[in-house]
Amino acid sequence: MLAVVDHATPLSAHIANWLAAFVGLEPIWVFHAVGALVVATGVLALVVTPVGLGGVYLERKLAGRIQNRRGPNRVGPYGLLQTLADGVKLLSKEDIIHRGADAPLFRLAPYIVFLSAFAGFVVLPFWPGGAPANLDVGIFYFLALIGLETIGIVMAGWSSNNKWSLLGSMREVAQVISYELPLGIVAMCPVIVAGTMSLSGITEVQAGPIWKWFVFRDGIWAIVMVPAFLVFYVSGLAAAKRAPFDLPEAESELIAGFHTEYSGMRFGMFFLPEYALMLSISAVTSVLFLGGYHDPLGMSAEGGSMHGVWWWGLIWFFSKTTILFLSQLILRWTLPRLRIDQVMYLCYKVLLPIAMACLVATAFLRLFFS
Amino acid sequence: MSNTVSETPAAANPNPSQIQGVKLSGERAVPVIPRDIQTDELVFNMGPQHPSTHGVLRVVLRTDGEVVLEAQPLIGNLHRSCEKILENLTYVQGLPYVDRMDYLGALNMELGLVLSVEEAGGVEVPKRAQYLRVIMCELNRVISHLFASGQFGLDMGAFTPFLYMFREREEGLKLLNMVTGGRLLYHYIRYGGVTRDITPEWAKLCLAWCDRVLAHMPEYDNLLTWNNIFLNRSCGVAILDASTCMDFAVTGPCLRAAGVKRDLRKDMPYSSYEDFDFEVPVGPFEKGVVGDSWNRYRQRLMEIHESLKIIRQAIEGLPEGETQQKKISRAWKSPPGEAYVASEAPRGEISCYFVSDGGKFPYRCRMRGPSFQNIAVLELCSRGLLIGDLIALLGSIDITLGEVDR
Amino acid sequence: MSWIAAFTEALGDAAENVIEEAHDEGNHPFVRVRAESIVEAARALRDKCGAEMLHQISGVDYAEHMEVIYHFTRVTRDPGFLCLKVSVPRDNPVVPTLAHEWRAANWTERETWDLLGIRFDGHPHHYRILLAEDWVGHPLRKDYEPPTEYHGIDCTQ
Amino acid sequence: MKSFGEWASGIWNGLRTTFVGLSITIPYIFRRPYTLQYPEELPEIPDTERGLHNFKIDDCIACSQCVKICPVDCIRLAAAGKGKLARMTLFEIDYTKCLFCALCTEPCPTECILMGPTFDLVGYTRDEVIIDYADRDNPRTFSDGEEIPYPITSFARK
Repeated sequence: MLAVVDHATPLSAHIANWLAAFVGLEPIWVFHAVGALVVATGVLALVVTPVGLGGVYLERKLAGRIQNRRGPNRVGPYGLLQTLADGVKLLSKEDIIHRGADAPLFRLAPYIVFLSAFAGFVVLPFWPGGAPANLDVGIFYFLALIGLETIGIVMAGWSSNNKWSLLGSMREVAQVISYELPLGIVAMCPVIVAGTMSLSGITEVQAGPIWKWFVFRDGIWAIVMVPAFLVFYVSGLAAAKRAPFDLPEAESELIAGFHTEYSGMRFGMFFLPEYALMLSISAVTSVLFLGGYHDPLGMSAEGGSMHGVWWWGLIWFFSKTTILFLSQLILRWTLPRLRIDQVMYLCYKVLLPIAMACLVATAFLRLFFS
Repeated sequence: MSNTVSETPAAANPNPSQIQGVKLSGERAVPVIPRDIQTDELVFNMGPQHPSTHGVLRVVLRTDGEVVLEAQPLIGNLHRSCEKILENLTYVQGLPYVDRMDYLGALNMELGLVLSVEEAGGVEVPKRAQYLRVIMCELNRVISHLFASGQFGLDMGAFTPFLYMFREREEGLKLLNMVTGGRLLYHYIRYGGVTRDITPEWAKLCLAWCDRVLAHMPEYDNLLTWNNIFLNRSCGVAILDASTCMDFAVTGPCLRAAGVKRDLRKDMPYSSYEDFDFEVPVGPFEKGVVGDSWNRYRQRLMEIHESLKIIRQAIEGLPEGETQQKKISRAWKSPPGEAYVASEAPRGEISCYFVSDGGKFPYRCRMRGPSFQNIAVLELCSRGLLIGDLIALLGSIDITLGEVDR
Repeated sequence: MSWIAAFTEALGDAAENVIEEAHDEGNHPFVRVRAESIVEAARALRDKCGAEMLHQISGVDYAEHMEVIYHFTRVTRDPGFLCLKVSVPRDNPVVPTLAHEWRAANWTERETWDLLGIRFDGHPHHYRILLAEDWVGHPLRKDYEPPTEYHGIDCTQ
Repeated sequence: MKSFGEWASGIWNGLRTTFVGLSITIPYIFRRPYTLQYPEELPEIPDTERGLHNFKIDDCIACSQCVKICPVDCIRLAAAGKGKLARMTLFEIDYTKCLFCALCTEPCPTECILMGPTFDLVGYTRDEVIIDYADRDNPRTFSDGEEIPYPITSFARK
């Protein structure tokens, strides 16, 4: 059923239409709201579970293997249930709001971080027509959510009444807001080529075999798109606060930065979004540059043998995302951490000029080559 | 901006004199990084539970945002009055206690005490025992330097090389365990000798281990030493020049990284170090400025090479003979006298000013903890650094709090 | 020429006033100087005898008097230790500070004050370093009685 | 001011050293781990290990040499009777204090106290780590004729 969904109509609208037909009424806003809720729940259920269980497990296992250790291996086969056990532990821990904390802000902060990290998933086109909400300004919405997350982190750092937390959240603001610039600018390169800001639309333009993907598009575009891809990847690392840009948490400097004072599930609500954000940024990178759900041979392109088969697209989408995700994990366990002024140097003096050059070059190429 | 910072409850205690135990010297530091915006100063309490203070060091930081204006190390959290304990125990009973000073280079601590006492008591040590001491102390030094280098990487955010170095360290600890019976606290060196001889099998294992450490060296270098981020973080950061080192009596790898060729193993050889052929590496090395964090880190890696050389020579040239001076019994006590002998421990020069009145107990054992002297530079050197650089400074000085506080 | 001869020569005419006793034999040669002229003696050691580093300051409680022992070392050439001793009365142990000559003296002198109760006149930060601010007594004195209780912590075990 | 060449070489070095680092870490993913699965796999304990004591109760003549040499006074010893009829009633080692320095094994005239290979001693209270070796049910106490099951340490005996 899903395979025949019209690409333009969001999934929630389909559910609303189906509900209306079931009840026997015209689709009114109630049905649309229910449809949206169903989609949101579905995304959370489908995304939180693999992110929470898979992401954290992968990170720990991979870190273990890189460091010549075993990683988690006690709970369940190969330690697969370790994250679940950790979740249960976090849930059952005492929820401490210490004296001196600004309690309302302290409580609110994890929700904002959690929401903004997971809300990014609704615009991702998982398979042809598989975007839960096919926004016209998908990439714009996604970048805005990254900015929104910093608000939650500033609230956490400020309300914790801990100077290390404050310093961590200030680093976070400085870093993420700065890195939004190259991130946003370089994201415009695919937008210029595709002529749309919708992530589904951008994917559709890349239909076809590997040389149609934006990063290699027709050979000539690689001159622009490879640096653009690298800039986007590095900025994405910084926006997700991953090593070598993990300054806001900087274990050896700021202890744990903005979430030092959080315990139990409130800490868990900072911990999970980190992986969610990593995954969604990897997904957006794969959509913008690596052809999203298209396979390298063009079988899922229009006229290809697998065209419209939803699981075929999903497989490719997730494999590209996972490779990028894994590369982020391996990088963390390979590189030391930058210093705050070097982070700023890298952003404003390295990535931003390259991003600008990429943007201008893309515009010129677009003028002459398409 | 300054208003908002002072209003936060986090900065509600801006007066450093109100914090218990803190006396800031009151000199205004001049930060290196130019500041356009004058903001309120924050007083941070770093430690004693901070992961990068390598123990229970407490540093009170006065910062302007990320720029450290003043760092005041407050020590004593691990103080056990080792010297008082030594005065109240017989000679042989006191030895296991000195292990607890620098728990990462425990054999060198034992040697520091034993050399002084032997000098004052006029004890001859058999040649074989001297060689065994050298082998074990150098093994201990390599282990300690591996730990220190890995720890420095960990402070910089690189976790993986730390565990790679720990792997080799673990093998070394096993070797020490085979001979001494302890993994960390050895109680191996006694007055007039050592407790236990090595076997030929052990010697083979030890030589193989030396090869393995050397084989893994390129791994550390590629992963950490030559990494661009690591170089940027540590080159030219927190420079400790030769004159500052002399002024503060900073010794060991920190002094040598500052370009001063002082190594007691060469300069005042003890325990047959004059028999071995080894170099004393001094800074500056390939990158950075003389005496910066990177050079101190590099100095330790270079010293590992030299120590491995010494271990090889000592094992190959191990003379036959006794391992323990027979005249020294359990009830041995030093005749009246005094001595001051220094030796080269992994973190600097350990020395003991030993006074005996001929009684059952030592009259006075004044131990010099090299970390104690080395950490004193923190106050001067940390001015104008960023917080991340302060961590680099602390990590590259490489202190052990057991020895700072004694 | 031993360092003691060089030191005596360096002091020149002041040597009689500064040096109380010179012990030039055995394994631990030292010069005992008058307490009030330790700064002068240390400067002479540094400037004329090449003692670049103040290696260690030790205090010893000899029951009738106390001694402060300074070990200097030459670094760049002819490495070796040079030792000055200062005797002070036990009831009023005061020695001029060397903290303005070598900053290494700062912490070691504080430690000597902390553990032996020898005061260093003119020291810029003359307070305890290892023990707590409100600790009573100086543990390394031979007549020290450890407290039985400290802030509710039982110290007898 | 940095020249353009320095700027570009900085980027190049950053990328290059990152890939050099990755070329070391990635192969490790496919290598065998170094670590041991502790409770199941036990580390190789050398014969010399100074762990918890082994005590041959019938050999002990209650001479108190070990009590006298102990630097931390962690051994308590009591015996009823004298000479050959002496019977141990208490031989208690307080492992909250013990340094594992093996000094107590050295003066023992009958070699009845020795260091064993056991390195893990855990308990929920401090009393649980005070072990009475005069209790014959103690697994580390051995009677005459019984072989001590593991190679034991004898330290600098004279």
